[in-house]
Amino acid sequence: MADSPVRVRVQRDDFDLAAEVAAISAGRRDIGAVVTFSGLCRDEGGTLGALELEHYPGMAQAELTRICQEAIARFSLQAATAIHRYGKIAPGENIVLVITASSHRQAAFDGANFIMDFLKTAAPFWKKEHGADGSAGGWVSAKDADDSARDRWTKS
Amino acid sequence: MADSPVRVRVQRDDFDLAAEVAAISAGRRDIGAVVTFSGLCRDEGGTLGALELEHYPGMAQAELTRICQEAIARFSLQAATAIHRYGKIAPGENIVLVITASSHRQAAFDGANFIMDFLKTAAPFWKKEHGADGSAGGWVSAKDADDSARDRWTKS
Amino acid sequence: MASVDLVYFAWVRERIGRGEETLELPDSVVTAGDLLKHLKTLGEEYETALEHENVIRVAFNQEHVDHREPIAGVREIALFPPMTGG
Amino acid sequence: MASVDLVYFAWVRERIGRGEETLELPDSVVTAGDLLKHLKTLGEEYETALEHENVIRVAFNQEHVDHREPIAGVREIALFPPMTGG
Repeated sequence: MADSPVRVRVQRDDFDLAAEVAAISAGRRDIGAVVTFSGLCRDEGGTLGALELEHYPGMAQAELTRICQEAIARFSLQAATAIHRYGKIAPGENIVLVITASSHRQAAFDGANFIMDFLKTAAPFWKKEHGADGSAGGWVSAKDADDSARDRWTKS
Repeated sequence: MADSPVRVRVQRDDFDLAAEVAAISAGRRDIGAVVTFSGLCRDEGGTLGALELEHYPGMAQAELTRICQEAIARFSLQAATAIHRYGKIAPGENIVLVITASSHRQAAFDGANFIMDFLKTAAPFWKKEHGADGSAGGWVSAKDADDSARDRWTKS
Repeated sequence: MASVDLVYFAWVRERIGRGEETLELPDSVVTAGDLLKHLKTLGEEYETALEHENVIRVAFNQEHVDHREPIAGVREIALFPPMTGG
Repeated sequence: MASVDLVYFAWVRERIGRGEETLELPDSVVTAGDLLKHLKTLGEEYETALEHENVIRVAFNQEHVDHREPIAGVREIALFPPMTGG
């Protein structure tokens, strides 16, 4: 295929879901399923003012690329996209976008699910919370549940 | 919430992915994850000229609504959308769109996966194939794999 | 004798040769399964369409039902092959 | 003595008080784990940042590594807490 099947970006600005789906599927007639995952910033019942996303430049891009390549190989995907934002993000805004394309629906679902699980546990991003009342917040703690979600992919 | 959490449409025209995602999430700050599934018409290696989608008016809408409502209850989704096209659809075009929104990523993934499995086996739509060479095609046969995919939701 | 609206889809519709019709059902037709057997006595087109009874899906008033479901009170009965949407 | 670029992120960066620095490492520092122990001898800020060694993640040249990984030949070493993106 002409275009690279992996598209990865780490950026401050928001992304355009429709444009990214079009970039994967436009002009192609062999894709049967496209799954997108958008992760958004929640206001945690009104207590959260903003998230601040720190990242490791270079490694963030490299790690997302490795994860997408592994998903493509493992689930025979036709393409995978991962876009992660950094900087200050307000409730209701997008944080992350993952897109997978495949001939078959379950591969597209599993591929996107797999990418998100590894993105959360292996891509070098860290979230700091700022309170809605202006208070300086703390760093978000990693969740054991995220490790468990990742580890299910290595069970047979 | 002001809007109905279930949006279902059965229509001849294409849908607008970005507009449908915006309809679910715009103005809300409690959604953490949005998953979309787009099902597209493949050209089957160049042999398929078009699909013709027949449906049972009324029941198609009712069945999609029942499936979305069940997914919302089962996975605690904040919203679910299902749009299914009918009529003649060319390779590369959209056939179906499912969107789920949730506080948590796995619920959004599972909800969309569940809706697709039941949509394929319970929503009254039928596909007829037309050959790329203009030949009148046959009706697509239901796949055992689709029944198996549906039945995994009733195990355990 | 009860009167009922029948609707057919996909290859069931094509083989029977029409998309809908209204039929008077004899009192001996109690369940969806009875209806399929009755229709097969009405002509070769029904015999061909409904040959493999077990694959024919039935909906009463636009809801899926089992072949054992009683017809009493139903306005609209649909017969169709397994669904292939999505 | 080998010279290496160190980069820190999130609360590791905040507690150490800087985002990057270049250090000369004594020959006794062979693995990533040795490096953590060495850094903790350099001052209270390192002691606080690296108190719970087992939760500190290490990357060599922008790839995750185990604490037992040998440092020889590495240009850039990153230390950071478990990741919380997505």
